[in-house]
Amino acid sequence: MELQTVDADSECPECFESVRLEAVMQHEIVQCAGCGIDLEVIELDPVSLELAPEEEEDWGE
Amino acid sequence: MELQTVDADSECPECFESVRLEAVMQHEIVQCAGCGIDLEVIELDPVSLELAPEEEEDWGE
Amino acid sequence: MAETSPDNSGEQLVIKAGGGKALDLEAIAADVGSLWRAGRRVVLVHGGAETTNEVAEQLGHPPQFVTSESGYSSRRTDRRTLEIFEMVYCGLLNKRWVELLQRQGVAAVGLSGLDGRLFEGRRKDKLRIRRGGRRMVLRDDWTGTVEKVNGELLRLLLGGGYLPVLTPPGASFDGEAVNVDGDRAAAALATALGAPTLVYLSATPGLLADFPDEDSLIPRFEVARDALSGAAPDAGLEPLSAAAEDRMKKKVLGAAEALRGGAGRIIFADGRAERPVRAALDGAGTHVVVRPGPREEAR
Amino acid sequence: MAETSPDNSGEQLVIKAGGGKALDLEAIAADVGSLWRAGRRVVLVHGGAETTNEVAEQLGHPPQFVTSESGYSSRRTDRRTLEIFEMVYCGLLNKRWVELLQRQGVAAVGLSGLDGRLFEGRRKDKLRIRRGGRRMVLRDDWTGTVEKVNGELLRLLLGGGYLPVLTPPGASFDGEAVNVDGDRAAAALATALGAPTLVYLSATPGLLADFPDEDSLIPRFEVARDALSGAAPDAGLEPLSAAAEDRMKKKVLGAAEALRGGAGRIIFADGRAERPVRAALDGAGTHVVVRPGPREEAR
Repeated sequence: MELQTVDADSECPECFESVRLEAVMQHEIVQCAGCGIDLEVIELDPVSLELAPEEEEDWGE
Repeated sequence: MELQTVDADSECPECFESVRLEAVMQHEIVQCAGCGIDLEVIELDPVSLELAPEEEEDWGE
Repeated sequence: MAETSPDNSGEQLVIKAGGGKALDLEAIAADVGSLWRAGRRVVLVHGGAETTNEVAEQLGHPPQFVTSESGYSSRRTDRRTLEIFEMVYCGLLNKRWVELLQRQGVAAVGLSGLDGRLFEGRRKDKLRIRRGGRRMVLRDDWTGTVEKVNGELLRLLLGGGYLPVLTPPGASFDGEAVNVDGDRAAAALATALGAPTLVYLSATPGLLADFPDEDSLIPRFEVARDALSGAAPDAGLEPLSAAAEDRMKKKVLGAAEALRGGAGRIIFADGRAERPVRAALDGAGTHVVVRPGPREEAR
Repeated sequence: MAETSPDNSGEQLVIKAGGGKALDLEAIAADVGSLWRAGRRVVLVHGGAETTNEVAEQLGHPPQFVTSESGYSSRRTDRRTLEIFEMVYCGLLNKRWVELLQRQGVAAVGLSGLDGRLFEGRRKDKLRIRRGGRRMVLRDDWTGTVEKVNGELLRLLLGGGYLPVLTPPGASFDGEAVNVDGDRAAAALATALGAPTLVYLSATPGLLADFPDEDSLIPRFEVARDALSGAAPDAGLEPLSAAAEDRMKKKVLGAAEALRGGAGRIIFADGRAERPVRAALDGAGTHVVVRPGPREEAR
């Protein structure tokens, strides 16, 4: 089952600049062109964006 | 796979009377007609008999 | 309710939670957690037969049950079955219980009877069984009895403020893992710890005079201490084991053993109830108690 | 052989045995047994990745591996995977180790990091990963760090004469079971116990300068204590982690952590060898030691 992707325009929750999303998946991390912060695509329909969680030093298991 | 059974004559290891075995399986318990003791069919080909292990009070798991 | 339990929080309590999937583990863990936080020292023993059957099927090694010559049904435990048994009892379920208790703030420590030889006994590598009208000797079996309990390790953990969560298998005297009966292990445990109360939780209100009619609950059964010392394994509790259906029979044998070992009260209670342990301590279920005989000093 | 180990039997020894099926568990258990009988206090940590992959396949939930943004590969641990992980690590393998040791007469006690919160840390329920050229946030993950070790429970068991046999998972601060890295847990354990020596056994002679050429074994690597306190997780051991291939990288990070925590000697040795632990203590494998700096009092 090919994961759903979406093209959409949204708004950066940090700097409120508009954000152009192309073929993004749910939970994908995108960077805001305006302020450069990492955003997470929480929902696809309608598209919603939130600050992506911090990158943690992660050794993996 | 149907388990193999055998007819044979053997000898009781306890009282040395002959023991008639009919359609017995490996590890089957048979009783010696002579002394009444429980015997185990250890091997089928050739047939070999030994005293059957004691019956243990067994609650099962 | 026959009696309300004094909050003798110092007293040791052994709980055996059956393996049935009908039991609400979360509710039992919450109840045990509140008893533990109130200072009650508890040891929990759990089962896992039903889940083991499912996983054995999924792994292509379906469970086989054999009937022993004396009529008891038991799981055919070849080495592969023993390993699946360990994966479910010691891996999946033991850590599920420990996790549920830890999330209640309880310092739970999960161990099998093999660890530190908590449950130790004789391996019965040969079983006499009935199969299709034949009497057979079954070899390469990994089942065993529980003849010794490592009370010292349990007291070490209890003294350290931990709640031991125990599960089969046990250990043979040679240190091999062996499938042991959890109900019987719980009885031996109660004896080793001198626990006055042993609670069996399962998916039924208690011992039923007329199984499966749940209204035929036997609320109380008193037995004279010396009636317990008869030869039969269920000496003194014959009416109860007569009424009990298969799996419950083993719990009645466990009860007889625990009472012989000095326990004063065995409760068969409903593991599906709200706060099942509290309810049992407050009188719910079947209470099997020793009638203090003339020689009996106050327990 | 660089040095022969004084038979400092009083000293605490932590052994991490890798999960590879190439390891001869029986030989390692026999070796550990002889050390234990000679009075050496030992804690064993074991893995189980390879077997977990096989059982996950058989149960129709094949393992998925994700690459974290910083490039480390790790097991996607959804709840179902965590339960299969527990069945293999805590059920099958932990009890296999305990059984092998018990049959050697060793008083082994098997525990996971969840039990008594032996390994406790933060659950990382969100992971940033790379998948097919995309950066993604992975939710509902049950992995965690090891930030605290319950040294008190370990000392209780060691004092009681038991040999703890430990395995992931660990516990989150909320008491949830979390998949933790066994190599890193072993390092935290060595630090908590103040163990001077940590031995990593795996299916390779030790750290290889030119992987996979087994003749390129690095016999010894000395590091100055203050070089260890750099910012990078492998501070002081950069040449080793550069040479180490994937799984070994984590062991080098573990070594750096253990050395920072006060261990004096980390040995990467061949778990397939005859008496692998003795051989390692007698100089076999790669010995990573702290060069006593000017301020360094005698360890």
